[in-house]
Amino acid sequence: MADEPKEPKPPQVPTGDQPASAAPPVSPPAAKPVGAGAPAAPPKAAAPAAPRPPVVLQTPLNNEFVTRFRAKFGAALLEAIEDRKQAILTVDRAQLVEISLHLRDEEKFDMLADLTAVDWPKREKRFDVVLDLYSFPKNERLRVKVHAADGEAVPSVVSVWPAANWQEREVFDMFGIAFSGHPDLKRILLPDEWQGYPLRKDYDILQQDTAWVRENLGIESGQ
Amino acid sequence: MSAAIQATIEFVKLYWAPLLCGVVIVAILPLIVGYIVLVERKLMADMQARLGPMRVGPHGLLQPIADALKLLIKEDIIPDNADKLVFWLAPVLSVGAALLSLAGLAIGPAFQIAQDINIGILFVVGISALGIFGIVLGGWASNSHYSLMGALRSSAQLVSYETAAGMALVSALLFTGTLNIKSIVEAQSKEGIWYVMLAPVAFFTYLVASIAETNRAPFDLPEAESELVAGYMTEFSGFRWSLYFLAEYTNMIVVASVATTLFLGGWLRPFSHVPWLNFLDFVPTLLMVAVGAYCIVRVPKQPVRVQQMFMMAVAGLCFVVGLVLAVPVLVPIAKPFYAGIHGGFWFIFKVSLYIYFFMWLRFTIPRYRFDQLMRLGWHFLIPLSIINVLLVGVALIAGSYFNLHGWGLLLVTTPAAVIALVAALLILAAEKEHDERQQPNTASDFYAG
Amino acid sequence: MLDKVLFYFFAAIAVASAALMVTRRNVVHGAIFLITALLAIAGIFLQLRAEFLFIVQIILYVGGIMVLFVFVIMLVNLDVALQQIQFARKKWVALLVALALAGQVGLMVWSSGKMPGQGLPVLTAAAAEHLPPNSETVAHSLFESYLLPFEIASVLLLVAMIGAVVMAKKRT
Amino acid sequence: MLGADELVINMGPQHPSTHGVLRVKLKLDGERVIGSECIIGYLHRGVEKIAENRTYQQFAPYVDRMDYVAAVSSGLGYCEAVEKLLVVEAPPRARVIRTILTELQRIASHLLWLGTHALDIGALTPLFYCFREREEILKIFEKYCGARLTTHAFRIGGLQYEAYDTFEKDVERFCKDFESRIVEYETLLTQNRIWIGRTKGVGILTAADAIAFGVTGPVLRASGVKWDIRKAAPYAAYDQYKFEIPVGTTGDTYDRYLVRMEEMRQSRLICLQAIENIPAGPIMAKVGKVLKPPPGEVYHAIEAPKGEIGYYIVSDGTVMPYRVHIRPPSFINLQAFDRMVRGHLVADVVAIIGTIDIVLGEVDR
Repeated sequence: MADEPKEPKPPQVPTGDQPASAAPPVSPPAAKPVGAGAPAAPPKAAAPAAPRPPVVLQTPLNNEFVTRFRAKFGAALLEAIEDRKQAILTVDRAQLVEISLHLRDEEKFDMLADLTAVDWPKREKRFDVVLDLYSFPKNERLRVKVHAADGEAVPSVVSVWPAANWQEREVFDMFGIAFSGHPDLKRILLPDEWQGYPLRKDYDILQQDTAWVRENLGIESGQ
Repeated sequence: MSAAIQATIEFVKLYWAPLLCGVVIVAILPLIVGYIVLVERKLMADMQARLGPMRVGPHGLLQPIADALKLLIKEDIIPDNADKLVFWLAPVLSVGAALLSLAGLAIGPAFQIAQDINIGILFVVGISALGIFGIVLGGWASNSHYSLMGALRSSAQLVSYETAAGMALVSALLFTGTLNIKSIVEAQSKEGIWYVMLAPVAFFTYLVASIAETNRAPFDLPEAESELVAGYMTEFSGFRWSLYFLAEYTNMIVVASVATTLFLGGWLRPFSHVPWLNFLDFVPTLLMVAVGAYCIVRVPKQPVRVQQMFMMAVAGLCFVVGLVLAVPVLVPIAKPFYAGIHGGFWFIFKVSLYIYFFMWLRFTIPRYRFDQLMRLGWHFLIPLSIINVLLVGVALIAGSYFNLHGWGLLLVTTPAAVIALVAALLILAAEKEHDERQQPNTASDFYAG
Repeated sequence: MLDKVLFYFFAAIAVASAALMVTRRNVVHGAIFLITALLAIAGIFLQLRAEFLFIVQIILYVGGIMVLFVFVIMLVNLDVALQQIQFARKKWVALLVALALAGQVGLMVWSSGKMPGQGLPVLTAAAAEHLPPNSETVAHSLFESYLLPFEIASVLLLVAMIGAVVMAKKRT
Repeated sequence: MLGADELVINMGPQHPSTHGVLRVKLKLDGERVIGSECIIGYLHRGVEKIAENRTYQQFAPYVDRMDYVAAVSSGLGYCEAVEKLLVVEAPPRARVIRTILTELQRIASHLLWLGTHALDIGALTPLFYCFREREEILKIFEKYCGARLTTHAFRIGGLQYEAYDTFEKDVERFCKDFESRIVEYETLLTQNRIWIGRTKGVGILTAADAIAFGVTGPVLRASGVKWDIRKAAPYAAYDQYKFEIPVGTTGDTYDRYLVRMEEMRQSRLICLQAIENIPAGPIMAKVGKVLKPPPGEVYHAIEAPKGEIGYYIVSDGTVMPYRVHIRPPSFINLQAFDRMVRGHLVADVVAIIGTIDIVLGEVDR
């Protein structure tokens, strides 16, 4: 899986052998995208058995919420799209904490469901740090992304959502992304002395810290 | 030199019977304990919808022997930083105290190792309390936090509950006026009523305290496996571990025997002084015959020939015991053996019931937390037992004023028990109120559905 | 004969373990030897046909006080205690006092029977069967002859106990 | 050794009641806990890295190995997430059968929790009663797909196996029996003074704390937040069935116990409703042999027995996922452990570990 990863962002036509009868849209949506019903989602694969129509899965997101958000943060909002009816905001790394506070307090995204990262080694800023937010009062989900280059620290959101604590540690553990302001940033799943960051794309699946294994487990890693 | 030999011979001449008894008890006690464990496992299995040990011998009947062998040949592990001397001494102390305290017990009028020692019951209680040192020192010597915490819990628990148990014993001893075990049972025979009827609250207190003293569930905190791994036994393995186990079960036998002697009429048959109930003498025989018959019925169900033979043998044993129990009742010549044989039967029967109750509790209820255990001891059992001693004393004075005996004593002791019961309820209510005041109100209506 | 053997047996254990108790550096070992000494003394009581004293010795001293001792000892950090020098000072004072005590006891033993009215009383042993049951005897003297002192002593102990509880509570 | 000052004690990774290889460093003052740290990772297998080197179908069995006591639920989450990525939907019949199996799995998982939790608190017997019923569920799984624990029951796009002949009858019989069995457990525990003493007021987690820590599932609901993905964003066939979401009030261990007991009852009701009317039709949507989802990403969460299990899958249009991230409920819920355990006694620690209901396979992945 080392071949060139493509950017998922620009809306494009799927090239896989998408089944023709994928007609019914995913129903019911797991969570409404923010302000569903906005000018998103053009008709998808309407005609069954017809020669594969162009399916646009990623569309720009432009609704009330985004307008509000843009009014508040302006240039900090780098991109707002909708992918498979799930809202995704890409924001400026520097302002992540303020944005998070705003989202938590004003927009009521009170739970951080998930925090992870994706590695795009070909890109200039290779990491996406992905936050999945959920709002109990609105029953909506929102994905927030920031870009970070190797070695760049991402502001920690532990002060906003304590739930981020272990998840940021895990991202640090697996990708080597530092989180500035994290109370206790150290490895969580791997041993403290482990060398390397396994979920980076340039870390092969067979690769491991053989020195550590030999020293601590007393065995040859066998790889 | 010849004087010394002379003295030894003299000594042996005088004391051969108790010596022999002692040797026999020490020799067969591990076996008895092994079978108590088997019975416990079988009962537990029955209550938990499973079979229990089934592999070694028919219905797992040889399991204890296999277990004992396994424990004997296991590697003896002593932790590196352990205090070797104390580590070695601790289990021996535990088991020694437990075995020694057996000496004071009387199983029937004929069998007692320490003949007529006039502090009988005190001897048993006092010596068995020494077993605590085995636990405390063992926990300390292991040099492990879990062990030490187990040991600390254990000593705190034992000291607390000893008081309650002692007070309960005092309530019963007020009736007898003697500490001698035989005299206690004889007093119950003379009164024609067991002290469990006269001092029910004391019996209850003793029951609870004795469970705590033997570290059995729900008070098995010193060895609470889910918290402290195995408490003071964590670092012990193999034979040392089995010594602790032996001590624990021997202690169960001891407390059950004390309770039987003091509260349940020792070796007396139920209603032993009522002539028209003499047919109860056939109950032991019938019981044994019934067990034997059940075994016979089960024989065809056994898969292997050896197991069938074994089952037959067990049935035969039951019949023989039944016969032995029947002879003193039926044959006039054998009458002199009646007290010994039937006394032994009833004593063992009552002790078994008491131990069965222990086991039943263990399978049924969860474990107390340490603070709850201490509170139960200090805030409930000890006050209750002290109040009960006072009430029983008053009842006894009233009884002697009205010249009441036997069942008549119930007239004064029942009100005393009722008052004690009310006191218990009051204590519990006060505790509950205290709890509720302590409980912080943490309910939050944030996002409440 | 048997009595003598038993006596010397227990006495030897008592003396030896008392000496070991003082000389051990390890506090827990010291406690174990103290327990042994107390048990040996209990054995001597039993050999003297004083069962009640025997059991009281065991229940109170061994089963009660020593359990608390060991309990407290285990809470103490032993490594720290081991590093502290325990027998350094006042060695000579102690030796002097010990010698004086030994001399006094020796004098008493040596003078027994020599001076009338002094020294060890010479007891005549009663046959074991004729001894009155001694728990009853103790009870009679405690609750009949010396009831008032007994009660006063119990009240005193109660006061001490409550005082200890109050003092301990204040600190936390 | 036990000085007046604090004592650090290590619970695990080898300990009878840390439910696996969890290691907890406890800072104690006497027996009172004044601080704790969970050390995890002993069971880390690099599931997310493996995912990037397997095709979508090949990876499906791996998710069963995370929460191995609720493999069906994890599998459902993964399959639905990939279906969403492919923009396909499983046929109605498959959805209903999925619902039934997932609810049975929820009961099985809760039963295992109940048994071990009760065992931690010292009640020996409920464990065996729970396993007796769990066995019935596992038998149904076995008859359905041949496996009992790591079932791999579903496929992307639907099901591989048709429900076997007596499937409905088996489920119905189980549900009928199970009603009285829950009463049996409750008789042993719910009103038991010791049980109440050990669980009431222990490990309180307020609703605000629960949300802040991202806690989900029964733990969140016991804190008084009425939220369940089955209702909030229905998946499989949950929108067709009536059921209640039990909530607690104080968020203590006892409430979590009650919530899970009630959840088992509700799951039973869902199963009964579902088997009444299993629609006919195909069980597999048309998804070719080679799955190449269009580029893009999707986050799909379902309500697993332990909480929200989410799959964040990024596709680059090839046969292997570009990135799979799993949001494991146990992992996130375990974060609240420190908050719950402070000020309690050592004995409560095991009660609290038990009540969070963690599976280390899922915590460590």
